[in-house]
Amino acid sequence: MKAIVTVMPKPSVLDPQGAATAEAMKHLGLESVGRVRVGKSIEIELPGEPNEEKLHEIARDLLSNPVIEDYALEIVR
Amino acid sequence: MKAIVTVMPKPSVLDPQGAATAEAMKHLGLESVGRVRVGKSIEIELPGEPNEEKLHEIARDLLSNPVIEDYALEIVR
Amino acid sequence: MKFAVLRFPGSNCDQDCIHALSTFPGTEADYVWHKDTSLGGADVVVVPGGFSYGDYLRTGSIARFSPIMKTVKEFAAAGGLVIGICNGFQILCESGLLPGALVRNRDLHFLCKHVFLRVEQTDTPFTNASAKGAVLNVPVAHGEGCYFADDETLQRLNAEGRVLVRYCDAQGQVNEASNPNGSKENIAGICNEGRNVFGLMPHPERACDPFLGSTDGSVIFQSLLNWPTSPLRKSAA
Amino acid sequence: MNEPAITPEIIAKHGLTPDEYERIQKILGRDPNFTELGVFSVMWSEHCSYKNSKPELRKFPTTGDTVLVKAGEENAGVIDVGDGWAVAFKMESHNHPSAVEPFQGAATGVGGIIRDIFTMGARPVFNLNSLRFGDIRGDSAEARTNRRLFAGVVSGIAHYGNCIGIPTIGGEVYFDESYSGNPLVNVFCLGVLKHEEIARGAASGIGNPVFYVGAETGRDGLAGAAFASRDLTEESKQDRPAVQVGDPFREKLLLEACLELLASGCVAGIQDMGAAGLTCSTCETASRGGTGVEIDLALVPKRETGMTPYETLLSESQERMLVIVKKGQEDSVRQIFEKWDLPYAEIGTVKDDGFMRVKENGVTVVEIPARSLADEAPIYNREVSEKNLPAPFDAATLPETDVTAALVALMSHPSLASKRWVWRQYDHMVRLGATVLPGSDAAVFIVREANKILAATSDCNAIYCRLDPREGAKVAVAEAARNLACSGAVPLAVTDNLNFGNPHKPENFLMLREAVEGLAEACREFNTPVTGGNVSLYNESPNGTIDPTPTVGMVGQIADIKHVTTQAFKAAGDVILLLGQ
Ligand SMILES: Nc1ncnc2c1ncn2[C@@H]1O[C@H](COP(=O)(O)OP(=O)(O)O)[C@@H](O)[C@H]1O
Repeated sequence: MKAIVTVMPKPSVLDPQGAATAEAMKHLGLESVGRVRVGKSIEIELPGEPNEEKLHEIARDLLSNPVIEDYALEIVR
Repeated sequence: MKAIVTVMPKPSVLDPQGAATAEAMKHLGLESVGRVRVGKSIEIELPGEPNEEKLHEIARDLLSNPVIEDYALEIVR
Repeated sequence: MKFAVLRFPGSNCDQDCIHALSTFPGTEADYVWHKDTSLGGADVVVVPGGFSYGDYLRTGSIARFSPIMKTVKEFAAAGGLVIGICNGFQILCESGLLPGALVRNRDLHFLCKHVFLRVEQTDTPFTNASAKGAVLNVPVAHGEGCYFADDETLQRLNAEGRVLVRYCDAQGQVNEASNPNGSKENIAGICNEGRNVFGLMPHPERACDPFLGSTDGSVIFQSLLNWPTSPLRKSAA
Repeated sequence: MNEPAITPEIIAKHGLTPDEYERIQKILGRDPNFTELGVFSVMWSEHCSYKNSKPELRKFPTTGDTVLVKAGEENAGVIDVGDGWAVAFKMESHNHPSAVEPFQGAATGVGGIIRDIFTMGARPVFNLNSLRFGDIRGDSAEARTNRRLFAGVVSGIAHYGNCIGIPTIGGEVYFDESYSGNPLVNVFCLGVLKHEEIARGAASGIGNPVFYVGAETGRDGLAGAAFASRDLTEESKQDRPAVQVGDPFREKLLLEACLELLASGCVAGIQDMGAAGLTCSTCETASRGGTGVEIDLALVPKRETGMTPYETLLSESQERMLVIVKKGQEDSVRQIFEKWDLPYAEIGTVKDDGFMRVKENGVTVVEIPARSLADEAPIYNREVSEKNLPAPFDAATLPETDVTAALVALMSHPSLASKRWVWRQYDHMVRLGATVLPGSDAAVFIVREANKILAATSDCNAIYCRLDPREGAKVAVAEAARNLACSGAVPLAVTDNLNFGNPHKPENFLMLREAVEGLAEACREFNTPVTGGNVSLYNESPNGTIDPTPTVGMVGQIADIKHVTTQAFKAAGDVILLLGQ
């Protein structure tokens, strides 16, 4: 079993990495690209039954910073 | 329409970030955590019909480093 | 005055802070290990720069869970003086002792150079030895020093006079060209509501020795030393 | 165990010649098993044994009044700087790993050289770096690749050095087509210590326990030392698992823990696991101590499951050390490792039989006389020939040019342009020592703990070396000495990094020999002994061989802060003098 936490910068936060990536994509011939955002994907292997509440707590307090980021938690069985 | 590219360190490659994160999770009370890997999640907005071949090329050449990382591409309609 | 310089795994400006402090008469400075829970009777806590926990995940994100941080929070809540420099500022933001967050520099590169700072407020333990509007030459060295806060927070910071230093040019003009990292409103350092917790990205400890190019950073440490007898203290209180 | 049988192909794949294999059989009095073959192949690679360059390296002056530890004795040389203080410094290359993965290749290069320094008991206080890339101008695929390599290497160096908190205070960058596809990444580290703090990499004291500390061993960097000792070909891309990922945070913990450990007096010997990892550290410590070392691989902390003895022994995972502990002091050692949250294990003991013996769960998998691995590699006197040397330069072939246009062309060449883009990415101010910042002749650094002022520079103009390797090498030493003198310093000693092509080509070996003799002569002239360095051969790509690049790192001392001098003109009205012809 594993949990995947995706952490993305909030829309209002400057994401220079996303902007630079979009530019580079255009250079590589993907002219029609819209906005690009670069975030994190955290894959957590879980030996037992996941404690979802605890995972949310960890995703919120440790893996993301609510001032600048949103997170999504997915459990993969 | 958008494309989401997830880039993860290859299984055999050291992931210091993942290791430090796993340690922190244990301290926060998720004792039974297994291996943790930290990668990137790149969200690309696409105005038109996606050119999947081009997206794969970009994911491979620009967004990931095939020497140490694997990528997965997902198109969200 | 007694200073506690925190040491996290990955702190690397801890020795520099101790050295810089040692050049001021009347100071006593000791390391405090992150696994400890006592500040050893210190008057001021210094959270030094570096890469605590490798800055993995997010700068300062793991350090905030170290045992000593609980003590620091209690100390700050009781009015104790806390200064966070560079990674220390990042840790204070992550811990919620200061609002906002530090994100990746606008141009994505680590940046090490001297910058100018304009002193915005002097009624604080950290800036009282300076003059309002004074321009300080102090170095920065960071990859993630771009200060971000939402509009509401920024408004409050401004209204309450909590932005203590802003990036500026040599003439003291605050403008886009003098913003080294893309920080909102050129913010280089802020304090908390109680004005006893200060975080800044530039390194005052690197600007206390004429052989290192500038001594302008010493005004911050001098302010701390002056504070117990400062006339500004009463008006602030 | 299911080990591959040893065939001529397997032997060749390990870079061993039939003669060398015969020599192995003679040493063992039997055929080696597969793991032992791997052990011999890395220890006898050029990277570890200097089998092609040793006779040349003996030509360097290595002694002097200030030399406390000589070149080749330990991980780095140590030089006296007065008042009981000393400095340890060295340069090392990470060319091939950086060609394959610039960011991690350069980062782990920095990590490696820093370990070499703190292994000596010294606290690392600053770094330099000397870089070579192909041309970065224009929009060709090649230029783009070169830009990617350049940007990747610089951020890799920044990543590692900045994180660990050691300032990178100087260096050099050249761009020339000869390095296209084969960049050079030479990194330098200097540390300070008191005379009595010099640590040795010897396994002494029969019965002393052997500890492993640092990152867990993984499959990364398998046989990188052998990899660094081959040409870069298209096939090298298949070597990709040989790329290692560095963890500067771990190294920072390891650095602090090791210095604390050495200060505690519990250590009998210490050695970092660099190229060839566990293999190299066990047989070298045993050989230096004139002892034997026995370890059990089952006890080694591992990152992956199912690793074979071959993989465990040859892994080049970074940020690991081998520590020989004085018997009875194990608990104090454990306490220090636990304080710094470092994985560690007691993996073996020092023996009196001269063997490197490796077991797995009690079963012997390797049994080789340690000396034969560490000190008895075959030594070759390679053939030299002038036949294929680069054509001599004929000034008459130079086209007529307008001097102004030539000056503009020169000034706009990336090699001459400001390197600010590079050094601003390096934290050059941490440790409060850089009194002359990057941008002048030599970096000047105040070592606070020792109250000493040092200056350091790295130099090599490879174009001169291509035209005349002997004179070019002398010029490199002279330039370094001038850079120091102009900064107010007296040169003390030199470390060097010899970057050359395949030594089996007689013209390459001739250039190597000429350059070494040139360096040696110049170092004698300046009274700057060579304290150590590194040899990187096989610097070739499908485009050809690199220009011979004997990089010189020179360290000097400034007696008085008033002597510190910078490049820039200071005031209107000052007199300008031109010295020399
Ligand atoms: N890779 C580098 N890392 C750090 N500093 C560098 C690097 N390359 C050049 N520098 C610094 O830039 C300045 C100019 O270097 P260089 O152009 O090589 O000058 P010079 O030819 O006078 O030696 C020096 O102070 C040097 O230390």
